[in-house]
Amino acid sequence: MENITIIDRIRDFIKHFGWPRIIIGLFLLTLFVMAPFVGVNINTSLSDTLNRFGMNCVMVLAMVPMIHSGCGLNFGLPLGIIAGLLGGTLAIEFNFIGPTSFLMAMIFATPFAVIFGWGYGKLLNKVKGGEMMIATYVGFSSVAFMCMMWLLLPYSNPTMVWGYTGRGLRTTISTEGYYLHVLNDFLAIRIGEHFVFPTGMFLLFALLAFVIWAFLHSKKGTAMTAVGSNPVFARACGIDIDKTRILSVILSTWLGAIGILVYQQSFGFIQLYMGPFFMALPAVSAILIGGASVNKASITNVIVGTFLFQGILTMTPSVMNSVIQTDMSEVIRIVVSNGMILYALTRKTEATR
Amino acid sequence: MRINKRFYIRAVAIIVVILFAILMAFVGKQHTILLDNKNIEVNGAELKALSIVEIQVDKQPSLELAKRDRDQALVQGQTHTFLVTYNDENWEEIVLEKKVKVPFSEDMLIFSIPAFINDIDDVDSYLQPFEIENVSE
Amino acid sequence: MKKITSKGIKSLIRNNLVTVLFLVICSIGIPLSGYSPSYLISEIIVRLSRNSFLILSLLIPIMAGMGLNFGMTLGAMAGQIGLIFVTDWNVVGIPAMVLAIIISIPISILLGQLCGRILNKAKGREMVTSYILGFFMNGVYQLIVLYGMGSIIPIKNTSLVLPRGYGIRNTVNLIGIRRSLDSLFNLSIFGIKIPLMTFIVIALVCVFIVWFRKTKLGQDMRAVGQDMEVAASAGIQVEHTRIVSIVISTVVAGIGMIIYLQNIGTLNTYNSHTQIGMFSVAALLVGGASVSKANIGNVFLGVILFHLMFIVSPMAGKNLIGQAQLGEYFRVFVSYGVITMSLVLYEMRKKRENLANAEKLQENQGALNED
Amino acid sequence: MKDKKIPLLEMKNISKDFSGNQVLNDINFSIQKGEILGLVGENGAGKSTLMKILFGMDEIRTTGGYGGQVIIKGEVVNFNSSLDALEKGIGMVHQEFSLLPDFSAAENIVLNREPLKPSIMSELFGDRMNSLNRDEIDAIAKTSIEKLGISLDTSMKVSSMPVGHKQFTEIARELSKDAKGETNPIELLVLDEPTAVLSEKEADSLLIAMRKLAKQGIAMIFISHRLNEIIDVCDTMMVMRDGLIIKHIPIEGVNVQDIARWMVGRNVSNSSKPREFDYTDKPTILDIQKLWVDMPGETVKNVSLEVKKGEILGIGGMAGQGKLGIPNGVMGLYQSGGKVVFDGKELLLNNPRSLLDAGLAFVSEDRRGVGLLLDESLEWNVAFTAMQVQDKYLKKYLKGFMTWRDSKAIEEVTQKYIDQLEIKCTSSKQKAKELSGGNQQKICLAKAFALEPKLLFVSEPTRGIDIGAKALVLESLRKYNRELGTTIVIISSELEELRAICDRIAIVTDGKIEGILEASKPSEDFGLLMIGQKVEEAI
Repeated sequence: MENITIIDRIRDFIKHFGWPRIIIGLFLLTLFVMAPFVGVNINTSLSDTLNRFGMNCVMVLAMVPMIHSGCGLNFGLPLGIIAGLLGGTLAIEFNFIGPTSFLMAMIFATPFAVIFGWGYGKLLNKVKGGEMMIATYVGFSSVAFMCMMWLLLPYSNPTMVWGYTGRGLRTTISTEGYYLHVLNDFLAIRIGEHFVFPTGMFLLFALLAFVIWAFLHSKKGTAMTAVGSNPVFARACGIDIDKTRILSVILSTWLGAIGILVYQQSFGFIQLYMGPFFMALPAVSAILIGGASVNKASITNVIVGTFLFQGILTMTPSVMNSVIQTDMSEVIRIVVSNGMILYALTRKTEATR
Repeated sequence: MRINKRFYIRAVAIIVVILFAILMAFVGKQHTILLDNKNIEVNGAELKALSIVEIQVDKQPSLELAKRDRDQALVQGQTHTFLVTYNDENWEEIVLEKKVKVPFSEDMLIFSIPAFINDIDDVDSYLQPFEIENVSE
Repeated sequence: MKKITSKGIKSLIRNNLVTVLFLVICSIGIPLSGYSPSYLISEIIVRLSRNSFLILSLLIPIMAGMGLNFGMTLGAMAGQIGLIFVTDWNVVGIPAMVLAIIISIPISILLGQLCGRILNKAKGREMVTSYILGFFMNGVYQLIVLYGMGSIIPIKNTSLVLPRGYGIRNTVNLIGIRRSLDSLFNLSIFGIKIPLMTFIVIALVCVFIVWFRKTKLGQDMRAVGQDMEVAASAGIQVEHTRIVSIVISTVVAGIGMIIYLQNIGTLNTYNSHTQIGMFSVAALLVGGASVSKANIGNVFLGVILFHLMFIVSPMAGKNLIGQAQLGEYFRVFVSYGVITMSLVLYEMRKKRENLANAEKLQENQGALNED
Repeated sequence: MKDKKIPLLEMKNISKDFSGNQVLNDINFSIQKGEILGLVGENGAGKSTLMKILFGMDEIRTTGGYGGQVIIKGEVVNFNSSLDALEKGIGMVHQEFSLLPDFSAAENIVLNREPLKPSIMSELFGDRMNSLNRDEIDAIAKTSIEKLGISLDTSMKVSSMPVGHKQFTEIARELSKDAKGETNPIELLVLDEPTAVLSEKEADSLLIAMRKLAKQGIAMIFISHRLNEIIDVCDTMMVMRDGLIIKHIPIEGVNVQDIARWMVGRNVSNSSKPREFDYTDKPTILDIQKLWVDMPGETVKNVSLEVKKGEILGIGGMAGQGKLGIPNGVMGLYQSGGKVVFDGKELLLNNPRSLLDAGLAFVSEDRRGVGLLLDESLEWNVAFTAMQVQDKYLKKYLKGFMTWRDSKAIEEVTQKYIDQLEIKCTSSKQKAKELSGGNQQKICLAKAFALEPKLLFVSEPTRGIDIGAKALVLESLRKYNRELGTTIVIISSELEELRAICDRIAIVTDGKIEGILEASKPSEDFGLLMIGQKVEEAI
């Protein structure tokens, strides 16, 4: 009996965890094990991984509300990112500096995120069943639309606009002097020469994750889960499905906005124009690697997925470079991330609809 | 039986397509032929370059080469006509014409005019594969 | 005689909103750009010859009810691989194109099979799946072309290979086949060059598609496209039919890509194919097609309108605001916007049809109440 | 003369059970060439299972096959699919149209059997590259339509046809199936409620067509709920009930009343005694006026109904007549219109929330689709509606600005109902999809009970659950009504079940209330109502 249970347990674990995740996890583990042998500093790698985890996890978290309400994977993340970009550029435009600028960026971004999310949610309600494809193109067209706007909007802060014409924003804007590393350096823990733990970033993520977690335990949050799990059931229980979905889209959009600000403060630059174009795909595949499906996701999925995905992204260039003298990380990234999305899309979603 | 017939038809069709592809490769293969008017040594004998010579490959416009000149012609296919016109010591105009088959696998060949005039039938003496030394960038 | 009523016009506009919108954009943009009509016409003819073939590849999956085949980029990749090989072998001219096509076809068939099988597993969300599949296969393509070629797959032409010794360079010069099809038979009317041979080839595909609709397979595809269950219960092999439709589409896209690139003259090894799917889809939708319905007329109308916008918008932007960049962003925005709008309209129409029944009952009830 | 001896089709000792549940028991009958056999019976009498056996459907094989023999012209057969059956000349016309809307009638008739013109391409790419032979397609379609003796434009698209023509197209398709000579000509045609969707005139022309076919020697099994049609067109008729053949007789001399009685009549074995409840002096709690509901397959056209406070009202009727549409429409799950007054207030239709707020609750017939969150725990399923509608099981913070699921209260209430309704589960945290049908049904009831409604709609409470669970479910409903005085409206296809538990029963036919009778009335009265025959003493 005991033997069988252990085997069963392993099988259960595999079934629960899913082969792709196990393979990716083992791959990452191999990379970490190999790292010291090929002369890659494990402390730097770990520190990089954590840093990139912190940079990206909020954007991955932005997937959760929409998946919960049954809107599918949020391929329209660029919309949220644009709200964040507006917030960030406005904070710089008004010359807020230091930590205040980050706070102001978040505050400025919020109304945009709410308005965009509301419209986006309205649109998605009109196209139930076809959300993902339309979300993708809403993201793309909003990015393209904002390309025009970045040229036209009357920004004037000389750190942001093109020097020679005096109008139109630059493609990349440095956050130095504004909110560069405000979270990274907040209570940062330094261990040795190469290892830095970006505490502030993790605290903010923890806070946001807690808010989402708490929200999902409230009455509205419970309703949201039910809408995603079985919309007909939810409707029969008197829940306004459309409103719930819009709320989830607004939440996702807002988290996307905050996510890009967190990303920028660590990355050091605001990337405008086509910058946000393909930002949705890494976030989508990260949460799927973390174990989410098209209509089920949890905070754990976010953490596991972001760690695995960003870990691979950090480790492959350094380790693979040392081993085979070739930088195949870009190709591996493309194959892994899109392969994961494909896998999720073609899987008979175990969630019964 | 019907399936058999169909199988044969399909096999033949595939073979035809493959053969056609090979034909296309032969017809479309491009060779660069370097036309060379330099001194050259053939079988121990030194052949002098001509002071001036006119050469026409296929139907392309003819090229005029002075001593130690080198030019190139891009040709497509496997058999090419070389038409060389020059004046001998007596200022008599001599015209030589020859159809030559070019080795398929060679992209670039060198065609030595002095050797051509020397012995029009000894193809190997005047048409030789040419390798560029790899220039690293 | 049908009487044209205002209601009829309204519904005509409503059903062809995207096309009408484009007509408006173009009619504003053309005078703004200041281009001469003959320039525009010659440009349009070039675009027609360049893009029509590619867009025609989208028609057959639509017929089979699989929506817009964003997986046509797979065919484009196959076409590019064919071109890389013929360039390496130093084959030129029309024979080179034919050879590239022959090389691309088996690759296209293989990729199409794969795509079809994957899409069969994702019924109901074919479009987003084929779209992601395009990205995924781009990774595989890079693996082969950037790492495999020159190391595992022999490439002897050093001018093709990156300095490090393997992998194809970012741009491949297709000087050998450049315009070889376009300039085969040239016709010139009022100084406007018409690449007659290319149009003959395109016409042949159109004939193929028309003929294909009349075959048993075409009929099966239409049946599968309307209702998979009914088709299956009549004994039609639904899954196989769907795979075949994708295979055909991929093969046509591969050939289309070769025709497209012979016109352009250079191959951007890692970029050419990525945009193709999006532009082709957008053009088709502009021509009045929808996710479930498209015909040959949509293709040509779409190419004309879409590319007219594409040609005039940078110049119009420059003349209007003094920034050509703005016009360029505008056309990118419009391309994506068009797809978004068509998809939304399509989904909404689907919903509206579902509501029609309730309206009928309500009318019925109204009649009852009057009794 | 030998032909007469050997029947075209004979089914011998057919029996079938679904995991212990006997649905067919020792069925014996035969049919001769050119005979029209009328097959009638209530829903669940075993008609469709019998037909599935005849056609060798997958469903039968995957559930353990059947007992007995199917004999065609003296030869025992065992079909693996309906295509096999077709080869032997047996075709079926289904109740739901299986037509492609954008194809013409002719294209639909020859679907996947199109005559082809050979082309060179087919040698390379397979037979499917042959092009269609349009002329021959048309010819085939025309011949089979001629057999029916009707006029039908073969080039007309199905989507623009009237319903009757669609039905003819379906039948013509079956008739044309021998056109290529690859199969036997059609000799037996099964028509499953072909007239259900037709107008009277259309139905008449169908009957004429049937007679014409019979003259050509084609035998038919005609399944219908319109008994007049059976009497009009059939040679013999067969009544099934509870998996048995009750009657198999020539049609002569049979009248509608007889058939109705045979259909619903049951041996008196009612153990539970009828309820004693006087509803006449009670106030009206729910007043439905001129309700229409657009529920696919269960369209309600014009229903007016009064429900008295504290009673248990049954709504019965044949499948597809609209009885299920009533609760679904009232509760706002399908587009509906009309006027509904509850407890003196007019309700806002198409808005489930306002109806739940008013104190109505609904246990849906579609447990898996509407009734449950299959992927969530039992606790969620039981508590969810009450939480959302009535703010139960919530902790409130910051003056109600923040709410929090009270998992303890949720667990308690779930456990209460698990005990009360004897729900078999590992714990209240188990996922709903892991329970059996009967236990899932009990969860649905628990969900409704947790709302403590004033009026409860229960739709098909015993569908697809075993006998033990059935009794328990019904008993718990009765108990709930008795103890709390809750008005209950039960919608069920099983008349006997309704008669056992209800005070009054309304019968719905063709989207309207055909009549309301007290539950104690004899079952043939109900039978008559179901087939659209008014009874004088209807209330």
